[in-house]
Amino acid sequence: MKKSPLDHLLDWSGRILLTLILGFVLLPFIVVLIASFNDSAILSFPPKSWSLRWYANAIEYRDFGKGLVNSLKIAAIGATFAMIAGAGFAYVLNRYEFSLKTLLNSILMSPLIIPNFTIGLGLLILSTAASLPRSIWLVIGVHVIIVLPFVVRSVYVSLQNFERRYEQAAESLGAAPLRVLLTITLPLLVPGLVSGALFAVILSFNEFTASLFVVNQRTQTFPVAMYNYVREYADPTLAAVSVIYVIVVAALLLVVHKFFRLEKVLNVE
Amino acid sequence: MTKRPFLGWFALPSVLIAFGIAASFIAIVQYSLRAYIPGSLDPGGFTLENFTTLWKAVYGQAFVNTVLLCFWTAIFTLLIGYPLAYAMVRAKSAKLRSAILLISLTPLFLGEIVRTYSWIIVLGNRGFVNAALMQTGLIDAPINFMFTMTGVVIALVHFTLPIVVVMLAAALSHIDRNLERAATSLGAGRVRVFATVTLPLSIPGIVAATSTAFAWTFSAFATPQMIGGGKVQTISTLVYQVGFASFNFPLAASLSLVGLLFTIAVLAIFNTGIRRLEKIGGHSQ
Amino acid sequence: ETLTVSSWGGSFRDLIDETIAAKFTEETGVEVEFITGGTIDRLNQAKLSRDTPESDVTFTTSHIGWLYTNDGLFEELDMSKIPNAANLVEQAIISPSHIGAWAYVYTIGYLPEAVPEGMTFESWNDLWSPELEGKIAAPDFDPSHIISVAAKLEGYEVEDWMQASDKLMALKPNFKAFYTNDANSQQLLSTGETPVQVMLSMNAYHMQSEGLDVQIAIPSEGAVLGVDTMGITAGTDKEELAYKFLNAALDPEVQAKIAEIKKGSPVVSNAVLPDEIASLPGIFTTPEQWESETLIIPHDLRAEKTAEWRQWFSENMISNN
Amino acid sequence: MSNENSPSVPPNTPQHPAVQIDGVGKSFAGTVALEPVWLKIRQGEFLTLLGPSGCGKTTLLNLIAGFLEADSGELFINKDLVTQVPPHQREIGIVFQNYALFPHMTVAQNVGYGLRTRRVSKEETAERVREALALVKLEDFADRKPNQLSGGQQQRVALARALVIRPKVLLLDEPFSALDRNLRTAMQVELKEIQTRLGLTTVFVTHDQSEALSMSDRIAVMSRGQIRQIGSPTDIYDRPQNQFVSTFVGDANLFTATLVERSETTARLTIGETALQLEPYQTDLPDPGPVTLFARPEQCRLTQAGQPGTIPATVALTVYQGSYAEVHLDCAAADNRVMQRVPANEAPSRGTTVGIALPTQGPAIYSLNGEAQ
Amino acid sequence: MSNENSPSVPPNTPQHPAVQIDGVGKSFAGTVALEPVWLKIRQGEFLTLLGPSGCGKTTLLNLIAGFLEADSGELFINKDLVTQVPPHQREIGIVFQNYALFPHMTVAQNVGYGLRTRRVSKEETAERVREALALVKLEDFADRKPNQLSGGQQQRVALARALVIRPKVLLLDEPFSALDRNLRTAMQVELKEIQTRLGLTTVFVTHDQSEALSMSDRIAVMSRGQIRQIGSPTDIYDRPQNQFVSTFVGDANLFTATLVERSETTARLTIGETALQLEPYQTDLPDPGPVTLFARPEQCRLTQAGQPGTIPATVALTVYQGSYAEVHLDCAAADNRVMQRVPANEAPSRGTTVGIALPTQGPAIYSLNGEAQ
Ligand SMILES: Nc1ncnc2c1ncn2[C@@H]1O[C@H](COP(=O)(O)OP(=O)(O)OP(=O)(O)O)[C@@H](O)[C@H]1O
Ligand SMILES: Nc1ncnc2c1ncn2[C@@H]1O[C@H](COP(=O)(O)OP(=O)(O)OP(=O)(O)O)[C@@H](O)[C@H]1O
Ligand SMILES: [Mg+2]
Ligand SMILES: [Mg+2]
Repeated sequence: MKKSPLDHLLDWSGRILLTLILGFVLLPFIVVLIASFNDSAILSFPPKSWSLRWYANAIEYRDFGKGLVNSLKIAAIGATFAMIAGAGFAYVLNRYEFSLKTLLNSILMSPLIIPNFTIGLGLLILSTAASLPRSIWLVIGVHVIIVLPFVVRSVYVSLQNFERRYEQAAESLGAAPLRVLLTITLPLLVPGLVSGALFAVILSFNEFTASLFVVNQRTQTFPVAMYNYVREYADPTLAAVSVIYVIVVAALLLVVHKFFRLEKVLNVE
Repeated sequence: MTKRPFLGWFALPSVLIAFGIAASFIAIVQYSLRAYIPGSLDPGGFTLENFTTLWKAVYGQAFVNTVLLCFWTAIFTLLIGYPLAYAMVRAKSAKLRSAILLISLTPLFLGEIVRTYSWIIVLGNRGFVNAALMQTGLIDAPINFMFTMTGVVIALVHFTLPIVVVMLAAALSHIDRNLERAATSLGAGRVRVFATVTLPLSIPGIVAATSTAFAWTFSAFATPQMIGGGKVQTISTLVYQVGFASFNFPLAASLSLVGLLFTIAVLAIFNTGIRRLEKIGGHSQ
Repeated sequence: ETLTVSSWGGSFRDLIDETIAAKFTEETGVEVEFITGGTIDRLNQAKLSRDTPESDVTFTTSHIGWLYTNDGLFEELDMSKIPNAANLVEQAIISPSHIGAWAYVYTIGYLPEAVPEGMTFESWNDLWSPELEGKIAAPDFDPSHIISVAAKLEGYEVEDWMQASDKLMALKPNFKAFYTNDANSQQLLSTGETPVQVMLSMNAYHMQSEGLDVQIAIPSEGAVLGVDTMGITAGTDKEELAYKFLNAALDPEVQAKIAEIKKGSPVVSNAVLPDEIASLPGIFTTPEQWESETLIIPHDLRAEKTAEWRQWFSENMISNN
Repeated sequence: MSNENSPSVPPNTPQHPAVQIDGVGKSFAGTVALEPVWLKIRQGEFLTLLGPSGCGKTTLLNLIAGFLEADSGELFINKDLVTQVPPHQREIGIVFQNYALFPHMTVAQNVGYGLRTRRVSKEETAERVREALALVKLEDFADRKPNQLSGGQQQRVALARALVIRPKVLLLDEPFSALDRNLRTAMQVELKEIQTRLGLTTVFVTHDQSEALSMSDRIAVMSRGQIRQIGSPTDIYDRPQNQFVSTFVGDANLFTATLVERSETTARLTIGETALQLEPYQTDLPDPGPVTLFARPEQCRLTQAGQPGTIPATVALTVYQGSYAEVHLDCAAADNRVMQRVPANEAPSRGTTVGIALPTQGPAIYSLNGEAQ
Repeated sequence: MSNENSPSVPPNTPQHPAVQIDGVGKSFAGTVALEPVWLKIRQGEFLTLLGPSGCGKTTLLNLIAGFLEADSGELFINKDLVTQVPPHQREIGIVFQNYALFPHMTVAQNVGYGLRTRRVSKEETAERVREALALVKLEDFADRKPNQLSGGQQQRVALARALVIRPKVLLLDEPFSALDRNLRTAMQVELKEIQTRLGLTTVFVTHDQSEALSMSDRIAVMSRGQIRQIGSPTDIYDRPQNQFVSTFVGDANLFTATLVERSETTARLTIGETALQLEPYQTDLPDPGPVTLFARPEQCRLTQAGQPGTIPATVALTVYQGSYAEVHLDCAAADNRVMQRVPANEAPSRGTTVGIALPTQGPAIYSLNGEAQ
């Protein structure tokens, strides 16, 4: 189509704007990539000499290793709990009317607007008041509370799009409710469950603010370990960690994209 | 007929969690009404003193800072996020669409620390931006981003951008393309189509995205803490400081409580205002 | 079997690990495990877990050590079980329950090329120079240094610091930031964000070793002395090992190594330092140096006043209104 | 497919009704979806529920299946009271409009599902699945997933899945409405053949009158939650009992008339200027006075204008339909336009005045406005 | 609605084509959606694009509207080359299947939108909006929002919105497919009346043959991205040029035959044992050999079995359709079942053997398998 000068102007300014915005999004990661190879602990652009020493340091630093293990443990257990509770609640929410449903729903969804630091502080006070130790279970509890709304949301959305006829067909074929649940409902909800689990794991793995309130030295999560590192050392080790982190997350998303198509998972098409 | 199979079993775990949430909330309310005994972790008797303490300038300033941060962050995130979402939904090539999606999404899953740290390196006095500007001779003294509102807002915009983009893209992608085509066939050019059709129909998405951006910014801790460096105090940094530097949990609790009520109030005002706006603007089906 | 040591994280933990703990493990075969955290955080943590202590040995600052002591969180020390303590300098014997592990100063560190030509900080008064507007940083966690300096410059005792509050307020325009931890301090310096800092000498040396051209000035009024101390956690069931650990810390060779790595001052008089280390500002090897180059705030006073100072400081100096 | 006179009931069928519905009704949140209904469905009968959207067809079907709980009334399947029996114990087969094949199972697994729930042995399951697939001519598709099948094939799998459990009643909810015209006709024929062969009691829901007329033993015409008429296809088409049925099934020409006199079998009436004597099929004629006269287009004839005994009309437009043309006529005596079909090349041109000759036997007379819809 | 012989062209219309399509084609990512097409649409003509789903109808419409960019070819509207002109300058009106009314504007704002973009004065806009709404009989709905209107009303607003800008061409993409049968018929009549009155050049997309036959001046039958035949409704129905068109539009009886001899106008052929002499409408007959013979059901007749010159067949089933019955016949000489319509009460019963009498004039002869679909 022939374009008017205005169209050309729009096209070009659109392209430039898009490039600038994408640049803004990517800039920190590019800069961090460069910084991570800087041989000196002191920042300078462009770096005067290059080395991999910060990568070595990142891998050797004990707190990162421990934090990583903790975070993986917490994310795995927390996401499992959140999936069980969240999927069950989404089902109940979608299928039944019962008293206090609205109240229960607003309480469980409230972490979406309650700031994470408030949640962390609340549970810290609660556990102190109950003289419970600051164990890993406390951290897991906080994470479950925080990721639960996301799980409920994704499962609920797929339940809403779920074709009740499948269940009715199964019932008419003689399947009792539990059998319907296990052979029809659950298998068909897999995409929703996967996206719920993905959110739960990733959000839990990244959760920082609330965790900061409830962890101690032993239960330190990976993000808290990174935060402490920045507070204690002024060197680019964290840049190296960040680079590794970005690469892993991007790779993970690419894999998910390959199998599930992110556009679909996020409902943006 | 079993009318509600599984109700009990499926609801049980979430009921327990709801009890946990409610209990911690009650704990906060309770603590906010207790006196602080210096050097002790157990709170004293009931008092309203914590709330009067909050009238002090430091805390007031933190509230003002937080609101300003939320406000500017929301505005800039929208301004930057809308074009990005639009491009993500409307780009002609599927590859470009996927690329934009992936680029916008990756930061969402990086967490606060990695992103904030990265911005420190970008914005510092010897950071990338200043180094680049000085080397090209555009400036001769570094621009201060660190420990300023500007710096915190830049990092926070980057922090909230992905979620806003995803929400806006969801809204935009659900606008019927035929509506835009109809407008075009009626003689409207691209700008007009956007202003009279696309934009009004994406208002619900804008609303949802803005409230989410607000809640996220309000909740952000690492970014104002690390980039604000104590110069830009927000409610979240104060709560941590009051709680963990002086272990004044009652004051931290009352600060949290007021902050929470404040968030709810803002979101409520926002939603009613928007509902009115929607009534004027209509909604997409 | 392991001995649990509570200390700061980061380079201090590394320091303890490489020097004291290494020596201790070599002598006893017992491994050392750390729990780390900020000074105050660990104090509160210790209070919380008073009945079931999480650590056996605790490192803390001299004045916060007083809080541990007063709260009964430290065992009273039996000096006979620490033979090396015989050589402790007098400034490092803080209380019956906690003793110094190394010393340092808070003084002025600056980047020569980023301050007005020829400025050398002969006196703390130079910090007030209008040319330094928006160039200075100080710790936000401990305002005692600048408060005591202001009192001294105005001719008051530290107790009467309020008399010097105008002097303090006059410095406000020169502050750019308040750093929240050592790494923060190093960052602020290395990025040139604040070319002049009231800072820990050790940090400045660390930056030097990373190639930053930072100068350490010892003003004529003296640098503010700090002693990092250690004590044995009350209620520990590894008391014997804890004493062995304290003794290892005061071993002259260990002390020399600490000085070498961290450029801190040894707290025993029999440590032998190479000349180039011994001559560094902020490292004291002779009684005269301990006397003339330091500005000492009484530890107990400091412990008592810390909360008050902090609150005044954050409400009047840090907050930007 | 259907012969009005011989619904194909296999010889040895018990003579109690296959389904008996006694006053079953249902409301949703205050709005009545189904008024209480009484209905007996015979063994082996093909009964169609026909009616416009929202009239309660699916609701009635769901009540039979047990997916909904009735507000009132009782339901029997083969003499057994099932009102309280959950759906999975009712032994019914169901086929839905959108097939509802389990997308995560192969064709064979779909068809075998109902047998596995019944703990039928592996060998027997395999055997019966094979038979059922043979019945719907899909033997070769056993290992495909549903999304690898065309719409018609999916519909057949759904049918096989419902049939394999040898249900007491087969329920179908608009099973063919998603298929295109040709496939739809083919599937109608196929279903009817299988149903006849197996002698299956079947309840079929549709809003397509042609489908209902061509397949059913009996049709229940519904509107607004009520059954308005129930009878064989010819009953419904030739002898609608009320104006709703007359217009919903087939095309209806309705004239405003005045009933002058009535006897047992004949009626005298005037339409505009025209006086007529007719033999309606009804046994109970309304009282003399203003009435509506109903006749099918194929019962009427177009004549020259002004012929005695015809009703004058003007051609408003003609609509070409390929095999014939529709002539739409403006007629002072008719509520709506009157429509007649003529061979495509005989269509009179617009504006021509013509006469409409009504049949002397077979039309119906309804009391005026006795019918809302 | 349509008269084959007189497409209603207002008197003072220029005689160049309203739309001229010269070899316009379009592929998506390698798959051809539309093969290059040549087509001239006359001034004031109602042209329908008819074809099965996915045949490229919408693609062609979008190319005319300018929403898609052609891979090849050129497009003229009123003599002007518009291939490079963006859609908002082409002065076309569009009505979509799902109406595409702006949900955030009132009816009046929707209709006035195209005038505001043209900077028509406030007063004139108000006046023309009123007129347009009067045209579609919705004067009283000006202040409603679209979601307060029924489907038919929404469709009318969409029409008014497209008409008010006095477009050079009106494009409609399956505008009525979401409406129910009665409303659909009413809207068809209404659209046709307005179109004729305004003399609007109209391109109408549908896959409903009855709609196409009844409304169009000309129909372009499409399949797989190609136009298979273009002509008046009677051309298409009575004289399909190929087997695809014959079966897609109307019912077709197809017989396997052998062409023995052909002259300019007559053909001699055998169907099974029966020898026939016919006058097909085609001008170019295929070569002698195996062929397919096509005739419409209404051209054929059922006779007693064994009548000379008829093709023997057996009644497979009869389908009751109310006003008539369909008789489906198994016939050795036919590819599929042959279908004939008879009055409902004259349907022969299943298994009866009958004869099929073919018309001596009017059928078509296609070369065997010359057609895929
Ligand atoms: N779950 C429900 N909640 C509320 N109203 C309902 C529900 N199901 C059906 N209805 C209402 O009951 C009435 C009858 O619905 P039903 O589904 O039986 O109609 P239908 O005849 O099957 O229509 P269609 O041909 O559109 O499928 C409708 O007015 C419908 O809106
Ligand atoms: N944007 C597109 N990208 C890829 N393929 C497309 C696109 N649009 C259409 N097609 C393909 O082009 C072919 C023609 O599509 P088109 O929409 O023109 O069909 P249609 O005749 O309008 O069908 P329908 O009756 O279903 O609307 C189809 O095979 C379709 O899948
Ligand atoms: Mg229904
Ligand atoms: Mg289409």
